[in-house]
Amino acid sequence: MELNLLIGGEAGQGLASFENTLVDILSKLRFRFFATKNYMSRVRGGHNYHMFRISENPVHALSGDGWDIVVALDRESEQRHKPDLKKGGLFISLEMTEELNKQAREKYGRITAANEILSGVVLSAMGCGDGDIARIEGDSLDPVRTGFSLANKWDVADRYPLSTRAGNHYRLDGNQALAIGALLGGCQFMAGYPMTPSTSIMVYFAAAALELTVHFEQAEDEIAALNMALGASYAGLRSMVATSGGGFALMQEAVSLSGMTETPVVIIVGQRPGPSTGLPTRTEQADLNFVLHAGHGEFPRIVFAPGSPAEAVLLARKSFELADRFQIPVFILSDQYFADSQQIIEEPLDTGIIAREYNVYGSDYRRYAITENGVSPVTYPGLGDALVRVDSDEHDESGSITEDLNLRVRMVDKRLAKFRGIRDEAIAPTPMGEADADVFLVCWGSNGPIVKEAVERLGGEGIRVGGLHFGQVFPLTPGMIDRYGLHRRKVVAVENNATGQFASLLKRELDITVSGRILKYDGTCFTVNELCNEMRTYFRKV
Amino acid sequence: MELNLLIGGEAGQGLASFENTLVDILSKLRFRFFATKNYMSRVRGGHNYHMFRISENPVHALSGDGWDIVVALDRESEQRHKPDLKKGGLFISLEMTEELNKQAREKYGRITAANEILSGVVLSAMGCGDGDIARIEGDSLDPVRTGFSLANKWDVADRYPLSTRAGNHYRLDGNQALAIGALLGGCQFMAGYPMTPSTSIMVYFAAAALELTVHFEQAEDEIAALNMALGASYAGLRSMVATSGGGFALMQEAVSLSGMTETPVVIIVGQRPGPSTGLPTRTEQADLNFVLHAGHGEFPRIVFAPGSPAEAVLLARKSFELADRFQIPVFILSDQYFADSQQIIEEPLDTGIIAREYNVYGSDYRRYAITENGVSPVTYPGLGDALVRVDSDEHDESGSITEDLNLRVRMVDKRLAKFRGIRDEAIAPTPMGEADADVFLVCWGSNGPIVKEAVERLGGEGIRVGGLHFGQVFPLTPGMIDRYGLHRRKVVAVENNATGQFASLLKRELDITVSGRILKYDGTCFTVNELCNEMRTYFRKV
Amino acid sequence: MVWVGNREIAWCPGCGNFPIRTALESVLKELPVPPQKIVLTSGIGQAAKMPHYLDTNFFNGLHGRALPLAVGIKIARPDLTVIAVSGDGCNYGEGGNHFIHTIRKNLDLTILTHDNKVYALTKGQSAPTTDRGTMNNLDPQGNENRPFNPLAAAIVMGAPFVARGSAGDPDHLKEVLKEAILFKGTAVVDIFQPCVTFNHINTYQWYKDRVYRLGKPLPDRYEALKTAEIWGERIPIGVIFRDEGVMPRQSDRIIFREPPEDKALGAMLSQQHFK
Amino acid sequence: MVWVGNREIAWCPGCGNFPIRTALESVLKELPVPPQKIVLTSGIGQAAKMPHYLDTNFFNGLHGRALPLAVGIKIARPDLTVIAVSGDGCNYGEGGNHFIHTIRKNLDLTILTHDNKVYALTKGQSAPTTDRGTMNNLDPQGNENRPFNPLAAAIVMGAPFVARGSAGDPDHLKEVLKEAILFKGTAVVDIFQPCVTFNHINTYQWYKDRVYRLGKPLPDRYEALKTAEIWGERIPIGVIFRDEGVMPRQSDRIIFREPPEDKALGAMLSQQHFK
Ligand SMILES: Cc1ncc(C[n+]2csc(CCOP(=O)(O)OP(=O)(O)O)c2C)c(N)n1
Ligand SMILES: Cc1ncc(C[n+]2csc(CCOP(=O)(O)OP(=O)(O)O)c2C)c(N)n1
Ligand code: SF4
Ligand code: SF4
Ligand SMILES: [Mg+2]
Ligand SMILES: [Mg+2]
Repeated sequence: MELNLLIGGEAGQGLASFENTLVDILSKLRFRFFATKNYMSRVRGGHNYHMFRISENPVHALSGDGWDIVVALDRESEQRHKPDLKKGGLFISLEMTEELNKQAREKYGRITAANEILSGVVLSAMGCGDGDIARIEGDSLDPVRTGFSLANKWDVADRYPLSTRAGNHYRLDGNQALAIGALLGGCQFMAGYPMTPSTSIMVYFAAAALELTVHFEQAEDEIAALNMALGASYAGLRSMVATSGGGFALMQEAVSLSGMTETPVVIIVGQRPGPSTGLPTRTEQADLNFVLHAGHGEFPRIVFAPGSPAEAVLLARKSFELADRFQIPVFILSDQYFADSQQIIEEPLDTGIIAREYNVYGSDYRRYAITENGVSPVTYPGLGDALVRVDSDEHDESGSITEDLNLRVRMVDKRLAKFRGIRDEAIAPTPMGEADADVFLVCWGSNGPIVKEAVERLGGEGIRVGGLHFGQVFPLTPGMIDRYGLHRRKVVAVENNATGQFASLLKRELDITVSGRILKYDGTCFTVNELCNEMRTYFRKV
Repeated sequence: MELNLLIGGEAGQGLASFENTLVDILSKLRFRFFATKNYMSRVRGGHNYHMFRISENPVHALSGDGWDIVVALDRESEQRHKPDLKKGGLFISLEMTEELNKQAREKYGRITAANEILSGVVLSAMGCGDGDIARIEGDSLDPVRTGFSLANKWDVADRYPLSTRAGNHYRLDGNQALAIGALLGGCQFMAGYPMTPSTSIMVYFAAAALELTVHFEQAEDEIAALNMALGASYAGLRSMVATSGGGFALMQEAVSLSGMTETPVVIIVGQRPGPSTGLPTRTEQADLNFVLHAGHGEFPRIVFAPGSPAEAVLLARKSFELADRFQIPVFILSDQYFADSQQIIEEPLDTGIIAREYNVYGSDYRRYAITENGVSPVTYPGLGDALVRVDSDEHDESGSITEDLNLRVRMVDKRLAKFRGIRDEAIAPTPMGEADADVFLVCWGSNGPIVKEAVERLGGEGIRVGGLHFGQVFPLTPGMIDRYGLHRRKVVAVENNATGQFASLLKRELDITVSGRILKYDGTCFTVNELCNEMRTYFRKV
Repeated sequence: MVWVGNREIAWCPGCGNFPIRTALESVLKELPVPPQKIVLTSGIGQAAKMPHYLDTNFFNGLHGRALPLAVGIKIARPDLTVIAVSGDGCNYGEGGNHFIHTIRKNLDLTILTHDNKVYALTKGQSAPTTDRGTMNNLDPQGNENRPFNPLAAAIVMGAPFVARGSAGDPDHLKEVLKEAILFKGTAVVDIFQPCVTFNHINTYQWYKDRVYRLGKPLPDRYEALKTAEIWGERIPIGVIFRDEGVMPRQSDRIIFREPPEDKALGAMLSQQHFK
Repeated sequence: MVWVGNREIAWCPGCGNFPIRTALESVLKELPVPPQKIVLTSGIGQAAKMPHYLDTNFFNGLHGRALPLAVGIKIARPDLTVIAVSGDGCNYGEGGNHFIHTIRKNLDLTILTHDNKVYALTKGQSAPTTDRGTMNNLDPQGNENRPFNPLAAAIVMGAPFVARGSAGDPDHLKEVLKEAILFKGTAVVDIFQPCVTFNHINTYQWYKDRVYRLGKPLPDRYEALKTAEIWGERIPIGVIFRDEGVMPRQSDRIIFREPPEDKALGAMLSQQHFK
């Protein structure tokens, strides 16, 4: 049993507050839910809507099967979303929400109580009664009860009874997960310039700086942001930046600087539809190629693309470890859909903080000592007698500019040698569905959980499909996939872009021919239903 | 018969003036030559050397077979280059050049006469006598004759007699060729920020602005440079920028802006060894991937990589035509070796200037009218009643911001539809050597002429190899190569980088497996001899 | 949704951008050039949406890059009236380098900045003009940077026309805008713009309590500088500095639709041509 | 090749960078901190090679980006003495946005600029400080931009310490550098540096004929500004402005080698944790 809810209205009508209120109550009551939103690039007006899926089973995607409840705070929402109401679903009209607002004002003297009342309606629909809401405190309690009565009045009480609930869990949106992963990874410095959809990572980090020994610095532009992060990393702190395509475009030169100076840094790129300013508040996965090839010249890198908050915590944490281990830039590809989706995490999180090592060297220290695996011993200014000399020009082992062309070759080889170690560390993709199916869906980043559920749903219908979600998109090694025999199967890529960038990467890196591409580039995420339909069509055609 | 000459010394010792003097005389006398240089990133001191190949046959690469004459202006040059002197070759020592300088000062009262005296030595070695030098004028004539006597004294006169000469020809270095191509392509606006190896394109353009109705603007940074060029293009002028990897890194966001606003522009990227500052005055081809994927989001582009000055003139000219035809950014990949190599062009150049069209529209004009081929009618501010409204956000046909997601999809499709027309226009690679050989060398950009000569030399030795030089590196279409049956042959890529970027592109785009990669990344170009050796080894191994 | 005439405008009701738009619209109508000869450039932000709400040509480009677009357009087309308009984050923050160097170029351009002392479109962070101590989501302990004074910076960079307007005094603003656009040379105007959603300090009322109109522009640069830096109980608006003595460059050389002649290029090429 | 001690230095013989290097070297030796506690950052250009010729830590980064590197380092490590040193093209041209905004941050940093009024490493183009009318390969008709005055800009941005030195007066330069580095707050020093290869106007002799030492710094900002703009027959060097009143931020908060505690992060996380 599950309940799918949509609430739509204008920016400034309090949709985000409602989301916060509802998910807060749901979390406290240990309901399983997934919530995401679709909003315009403006502060007031326009048309925004927030979507909730509350379920007995763990849910990590939009089902796309229609809405059980639609709340319309304006006419446009009614026009757009009422048609998607399921048969027998509840439509909460403008008039009904006005009644609700009236009660909020009259009974509780604050309009925000409407959020709790509406939450009460939803809870009642889910089968909650007075006994269930013990965990809700203080002010909210009574308005929630008012919601219960309204649900009775609107005849929706107990319509979607959800009996099982989660245990001990976290509730996170994608950006919180990334910020937490970074903090667990020992990140102590972040510089940034606001940009949707990554601003909230900065907000979280800036808030963390009030409590923890970390620092957030607002930079004058993205060029400065990454250079500051490199400065801080050089000086001794694990460091990161977060931005989106346009801001990342400005960081390219410093990406290359990180590669040349072997200064570790973690770079989060929250994708949104481009090119250029594009659709600033929507979602897309069209910057894969841009990130894979960011910065001029050749140097090693790792690119992650987590699919769930739990994976985001894990990979963000790991990014700092690997950035330091190999002295490279590590990239995390996110997107607006991922950033703005809240859900609960039931798997245990490893919440131990890892930290940088501080080795001390003598006056004969050479920052770029050539080693077998390409990694030189590292230290930081002011520890011991070592001087730490790093250079963006080609350099000798001590960090001095060189134009010795033989040394140049050895330095290129040294830097690229790290790829060997990096490839050994590669994180295998997550398998889904039937391991021996003839058709395999491949995806990366935020599509992971959507594809997973689609594969399972199709399996339930007797359509045998396998799937692979790549949380690491670069490098791709044969070892990551050899057990799946992809060369013998039909591979279908699922991507939120118009050209199938990951499909092309599979060709280039692993010589895998992708025979089908399911692409979406209207600025919204896939739903499970949509994907299943695409696959059914695919099977009809094959 | 040919003569290979190297002159080495410190920066500031007048090596560049000598090169200019010699090639000027050679050009006037219609000798065929190729000249290139290898220099350090400093204004004084260090070790630089200039190389000349003067031949009866057309020459467009360094042979690598050793030097007939080595001139050492300092001890370091003697140590480094004397070992490569051919048996029986002439070594002009520091002491000998001092004698030469003395004569210049004493006989002609100016040290620069030394350049002409030394040129006289070289000319005499090539078999020139008084009768041949009628085309040399004024001041230079007598010092050249002094050189003749010195050649006699040093017993080098007539040692490398070159009988055939070129006819009517041009003498150009790579950057001049690009600048001339741009002017012929109707380019009227260039903005730039100095950066080796592309600065001289700006210098040429700035000089042209004294005579022609074109403008060069020095920008405060590369971000400004490309935005200015886009502004000028929007306002009505064909426009360009030129830079190198680090500067191009700063242009990424504006590249994406060009893609989104469909504002034509031509971008020249002169490659040098990276990452980051790297080796600023040396050569490399490691920015192919960076240029192919420059800018966030998805939009069409063309990437050219000319191999010879004649091809550079042609492709630069064509770039402006195609940028306008498809309203896209067009990229030209050059490198330091290409930029700084002077040679003569014997094929006729099409020197007709092409220009933009200026259509006039009425007040119902829509800049982004959706058409079958993706190209909208274009006009410029102030022509007729049309208002020209362009926008970096996703927009409707009239250029207004839109968040209509259906329209978004149509606009993406419109932009990407241009790829069809672009692919139809694709310029086929230039074939070399044996069309039915089992082994094919593939190359792009400045390696073209080197590979060509190597293929021919190997052919002369009975080693059957074919070759393809790609002057257009993106897009790659099956039609460009289908006549060569590359899928059935062993393909070997020749590239000046450490990873074989073009080889990977061939895999991704055309599913061609490259079985061998001959890569060089020490900052210098290949020589014909070096390539032949690599190929001989390859054949021994196969 | 806010409608002005048949235009839907994506600003919040009550935003200071509305009076600025109205003032600019009426100035553009009064200019001696048709709208086809006017180009607005802008960056990204709330203010940067302005061109969409006026009937002229425009190039709505990148965050921070309204000025180099304007420079390219003006050099290509001296016949066009070119106005760059964006927010304080756009023109002084991300685009700060262009602000200082564009002024040095001395072209006949107008640079308008809606100064709401906040990054509004991204929901409330500190801008370069934000006062010290201001708190927001990225500055939970209060902004630590000294505020950027755009007028003082413009004067020091050599701008011949430097002025300040206020959305709260639209009649005066209109005069200032008109004078700026008609001025032959680089004209810099900073405009106080209340952001009713994110800036709860510098409100209409706050400005009303402080702002006073200046009389004649100050002829002396140092007096102008001092005036530009007056801040607190009383804040001057108006034309702070105006220097007639400077002729803008490049107003005469026309290259648009004058492609280089084959002959002229041939003469250049002949230096590389050996027969 | 020029050798200083056993160091090969890639500058032209006679370059103004040599006396600056000597002055800086002796100041660094006299500082009350060991070289391990000093970090130099630089960009790309002739001046930017400086750190290679001194015995300290350094981060020789990107053209134009010496300052954000320095900011990151100083915030991470308030215990280090951080000095950014680069050319005029680097700090005022490509890096102009960082110049104006770094000053606003009010950190305890020193910003040194070798002002040779030319892009030397790329062989002679106009820099922001190049005089109008100067001709070179990219300005064959003479530079049309108004020169950038770095001292005036620094004062307007609120720098508490603003000075000018000259390679032609190394003793004085040494004093200025020492005072700047010891100053607690952002210290900006522009240093006249003859480029014997590409700048044939602003030569040692040219400066010798014009430069005079200032006495005490000027306490009044507007007097300082006026002094900063004196140019022509007489050109002042020395500390032009010095404001003791401003405390730099961030000198106390140590986070280096103080990783967040599991417990503290756990407390934050518990807000997201539901049991
Ligand atoms: C390169 C880049 N960085 C960041 C952004 C995100 N962004 C959009 S508007 C804006 C700030 C807007 O502030 P301002 O220019 O003052 O305009 P306002 O919204 O206040 O009118 C930012 C940071 C962007 N679009 N591009
Ligand atoms: C992004 C970028 N653009 C351009 C260059 C090329 N470049 C190197 S040094 C330099 C100018 C140097 O001038 P300045 O900073 O004044 O130093 P100087 O050589 O005069 O000491 C330029 C433009 C570069 N390295 N990086
Ligand atoms: S957020 Fe502020 S600046 Fe933006 S439209 Fe609303 S009131 Fe105006
Ligand atoms: S070119 Fe000029 S700045 Fe560079 S080292 Fe030579 S004299 Fe010094
Ligand atoms: Mg603002
Ligand atoms: Mg300089």
